[in-house]
Amino acid sequence: MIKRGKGLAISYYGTGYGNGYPDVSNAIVRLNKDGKVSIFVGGTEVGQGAKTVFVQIAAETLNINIEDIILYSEDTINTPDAGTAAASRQTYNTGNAIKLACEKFIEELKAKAKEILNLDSTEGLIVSDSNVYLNSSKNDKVSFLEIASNVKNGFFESQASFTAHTVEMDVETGQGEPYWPYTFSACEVEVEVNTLTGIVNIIHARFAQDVGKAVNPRMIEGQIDGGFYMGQSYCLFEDLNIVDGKIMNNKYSKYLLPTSMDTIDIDKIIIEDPESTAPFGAKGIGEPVTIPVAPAILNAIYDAINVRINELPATPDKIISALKKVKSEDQL
Amino acid sequence: MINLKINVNNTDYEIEIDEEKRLIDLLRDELRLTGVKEGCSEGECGACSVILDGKLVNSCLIMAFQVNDSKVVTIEGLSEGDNINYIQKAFIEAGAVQCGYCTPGMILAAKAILDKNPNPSREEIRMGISGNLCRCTGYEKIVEAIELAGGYLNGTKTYRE
Amino acid sequence: MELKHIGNSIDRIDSLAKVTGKAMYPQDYYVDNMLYGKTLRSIYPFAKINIDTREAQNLPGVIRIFTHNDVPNNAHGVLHKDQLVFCKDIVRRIGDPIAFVVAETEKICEEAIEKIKVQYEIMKPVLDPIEAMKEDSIKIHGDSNIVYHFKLRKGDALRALEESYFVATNTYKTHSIDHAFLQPEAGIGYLDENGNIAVIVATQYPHYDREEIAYCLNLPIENIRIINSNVGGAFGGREDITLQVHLALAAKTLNRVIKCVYSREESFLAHSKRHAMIMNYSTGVDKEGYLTAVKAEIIGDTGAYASWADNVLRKAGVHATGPYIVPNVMVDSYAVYTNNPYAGAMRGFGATQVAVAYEQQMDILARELKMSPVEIRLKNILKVGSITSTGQLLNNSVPLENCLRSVTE
Amino acid sequence: MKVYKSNSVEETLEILKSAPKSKIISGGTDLIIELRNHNSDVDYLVDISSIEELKKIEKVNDEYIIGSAVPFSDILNFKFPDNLKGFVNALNQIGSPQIRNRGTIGGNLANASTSADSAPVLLALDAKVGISTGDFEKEVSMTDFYDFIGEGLYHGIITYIKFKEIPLNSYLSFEKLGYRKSLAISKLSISTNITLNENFEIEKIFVASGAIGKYPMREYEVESKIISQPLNENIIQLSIETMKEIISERLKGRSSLNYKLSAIEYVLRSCLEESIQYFKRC
Repeated sequence: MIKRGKGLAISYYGTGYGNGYPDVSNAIVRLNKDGKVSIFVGGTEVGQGAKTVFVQIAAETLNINIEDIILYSEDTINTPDAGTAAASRQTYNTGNAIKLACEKFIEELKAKAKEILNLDSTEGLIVSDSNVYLNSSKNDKVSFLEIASNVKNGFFESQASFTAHTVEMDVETGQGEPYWPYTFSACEVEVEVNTLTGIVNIIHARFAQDVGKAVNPRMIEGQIDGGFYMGQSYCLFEDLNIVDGKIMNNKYSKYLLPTSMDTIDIDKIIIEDPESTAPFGAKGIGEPVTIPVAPAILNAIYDAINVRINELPATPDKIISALKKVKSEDQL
Repeated sequence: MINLKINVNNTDYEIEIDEEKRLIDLLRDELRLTGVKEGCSEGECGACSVILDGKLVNSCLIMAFQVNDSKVVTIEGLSEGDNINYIQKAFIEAGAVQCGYCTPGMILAAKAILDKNPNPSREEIRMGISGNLCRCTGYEKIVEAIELAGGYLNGTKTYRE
Repeated sequence: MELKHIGNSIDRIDSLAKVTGKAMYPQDYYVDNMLYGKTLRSIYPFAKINIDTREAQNLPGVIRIFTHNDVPNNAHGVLHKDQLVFCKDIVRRIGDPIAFVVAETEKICEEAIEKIKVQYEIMKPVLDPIEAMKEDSIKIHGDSNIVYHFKLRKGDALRALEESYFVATNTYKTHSIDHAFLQPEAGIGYLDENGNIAVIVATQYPHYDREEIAYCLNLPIENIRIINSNVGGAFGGREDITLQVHLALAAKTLNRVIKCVYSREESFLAHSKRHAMIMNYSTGVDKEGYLTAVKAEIIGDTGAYASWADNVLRKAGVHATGPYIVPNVMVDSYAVYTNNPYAGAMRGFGATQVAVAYEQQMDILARELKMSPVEIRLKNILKVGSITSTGQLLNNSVPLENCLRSVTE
Repeated sequence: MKVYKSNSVEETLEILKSAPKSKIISGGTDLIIELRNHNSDVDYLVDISSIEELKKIEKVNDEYIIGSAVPFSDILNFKFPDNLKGFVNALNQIGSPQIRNRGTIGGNLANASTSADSAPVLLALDAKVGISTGDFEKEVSMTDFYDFIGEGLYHGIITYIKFKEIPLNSYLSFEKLGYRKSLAISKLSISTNITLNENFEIEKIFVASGAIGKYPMREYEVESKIISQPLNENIIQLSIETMKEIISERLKGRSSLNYKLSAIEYVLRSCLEESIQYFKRC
């Protein structure tokens, strides 16, 4: 009645719009009057953690405190276009744009510091903790605040644009370099299938996600949890039930999403292998964390009951009719 | 229109409201307590959860006139300014927040759990938030947050500096 | 290089606002004397329509009813401008917007919608993508229902399959699903202090919304401003236009603040879905368990509108062979119009659907060869220096083996 | 629409009589959805959730008496003996914590849904339902309840539900099948109430089902086949076969038939095996 099975699936995912479609993110870094730094970028926080990632990348590049960065990402009136928050492209594309803008900004700061400190070169200047120092003598320094007070007209700011490298594929053969970078995932689940009710319980799950470099490990874990959830839900629960073009399950009482009692804790493994074209090696993972889940569950179901579910969703009634079909075929 | 008296987040109100309005309409449209979220309007998602006379309820499934002389706590009642309570703290620290739309309801569900039992098991926590849907987190970090909050409450954990 | 901030699990910078209930989503904005808007939508999947708003317009409290007559450029869409701000004489799916009522209260909006007369001349809908692909099918847009066809060719897949030790041939079907983000669509339209049209909305791509509004209303983009509030989940479902143009049009015409909030049911009707796919796969393997060839035909039902269909079916096609080295490949993926709910972006963008097929195929091959699922995968996976099915050299970060071993060892 | 928070049963009944399109609201967990979907033509809502006499739960001698407006969570706070575990299980699986905090046992019965989770256990307990209208007060057996109220309960209200405690050699079990573990609508449910004699034979048996007919109902055929028999694997099988025949007949032509035919085996077996476990412990 209760059968156990294990299932494995691996997958990969090419980041971005791809195929030579212009995949551009822009960012602006500006020095505020109070010595803090504003980042202006049109990338959207949809819950994935983009804002936090942007700030971490900026803080790292500028070598300043998180609290000294003010992020503006909501209003088109003051933010440059950073593309869509989709295709797992914000960390990679917009992250790169922010990093580039911050690097330019550092050069601008050094040039300004050279002027203020009466140096003959920007050589040996380092930026750290909202100050520009001369490496050889810590006394020769100028703070961001002082630089800000030296700005007479307009803004002290830098702007950068990043375009992902992709190439349009050959129309007849599809050969080419459609996406970059690729991100890899693996998932193994163990399930219990009730052969009378068709209910599938996931009793154990492990998920390994290549992240390039983890910007914020806890947020990555949150993405893996959520991606697994959505994969599980896609495979076993959600069903719009479209009949004659009409969505029959058009409310939450009919369109079933798993509750907290239908999910389990997942073993999460973050695999780091920095990607050299990515900001600090970090790849986007928002989508990859969903992809191998459904096939891993389907493979586990097969392992448990020797029945292939070729058609999603694997709802309890579908599993029962698939079992019945196999049974009657066996009897023939 | 009807008149009703209600205490929300320790403030007394006398409100004139349309007979057809629900508790959620009263809280959002009249009192502008927009931390009360509407996600499904049928008691499935729990985003509109509030604590009514000590009990966790869906404010979309209660008519406003029914709550005359009642006491309601919404997410806005848990903190003062940036001075947040231990559950809110735990949610931030455990990374239990993603898009944030389920968060107020989840935190109130957590409060309902912890008000009864400062030492809930993970199973009890999962049961306690099983009327609150979350589409982003897969619930695990939320369960962790409530466990952590329980630790703050029963003294086995101390606040992170 | 020592890193100070990268690699730290710092608290999310938006979490304080979210745990206190202070984070504002579009439905949380209230302005005194604001008006409400509500959309009249098609109830048939394919029909000619005729619309009469006169009676509704006379209802007390109704400010204005917008229809196709009010839109300078009545077309939008992320790739193909095949969607209408308001349908003019034909509806192509259940849920197509026909009119936008602006009134003093939501209740009056609902009453007005009841009073708008829509005459539907019902046509036979095309609901099966395979039927839709046929030459003699009824066409939903233009002269073909095939929006996009992606071809991937490497080596000689047909011959390699013939010569394979074993070939698994199976059909997989995945269904259409909804993003079901917890926050239903909502928005506020108004004119800002400079007279520009401002729309507060939860969107994945504010600059795209700005461009679409500018195009539809025939205004320079400088006159449009999108304020992207907090977004209550998206997953691909907030890439297309839903209420943005309606609100902008109403704000510009009326110079008032207009609010619109979708119910959960309307949210299901309004935004895109995950593409349902039919995937016919033949996967060949040699005696040792090395993949010889993959032949796949992938048909994606994009419903009444294309949205991101080309990119989704392209991504499906490119990823169709899985993270494996496959010497011979023949993939054809198609995006096809039907009168079903329209499909667009959703987490994984076509790559999610094909994994359902290629990973079950791998298990089937493994069982046939009496190999473990791990063993057959290890033999075929992409590594540093591997060439993908599109001929792309992977010369950077490719830790797939590490991922695979981590979950199985 | 008019609304009124009623203070007494009498007052409520008067309103119901004078306002033909009036409707009772208590927990509201079903009614408000109905109103929103415009499925209910109502011009007067009468709230009974504050009427004290409907909010009591008590044990009088060997009888549990539960006011119709008692929310499920309050019932669950009441101590029930071990052999009424099925009752507690049924209530614990209703909706979600929020729904259980508002939804009432009276409401669960009054809307006459075939999926009502509390109905099979109340049927298996041979519970009685107190009904008051302006004209009469009546105690209706659960087995007659659905016929009595027909399509709905007009001009009357349920005032209480009562059932007797069961002896130590009896056990009430309940099993529900839903597609989720919370917020689940019952696809199929069974409750059994079995009394064994000293020879471990079934002395008394109640079997009730949910979601396999227009209303929840007693399954007399199963009861009659297994009464006086020993409670063992053969009897479990016989019960399952009998239930399958009943379902085949009752759901003929329905798309859900095949699924429920399979699932009943699990649901009914779980109830009976749980009962056996109890008797073994005793």
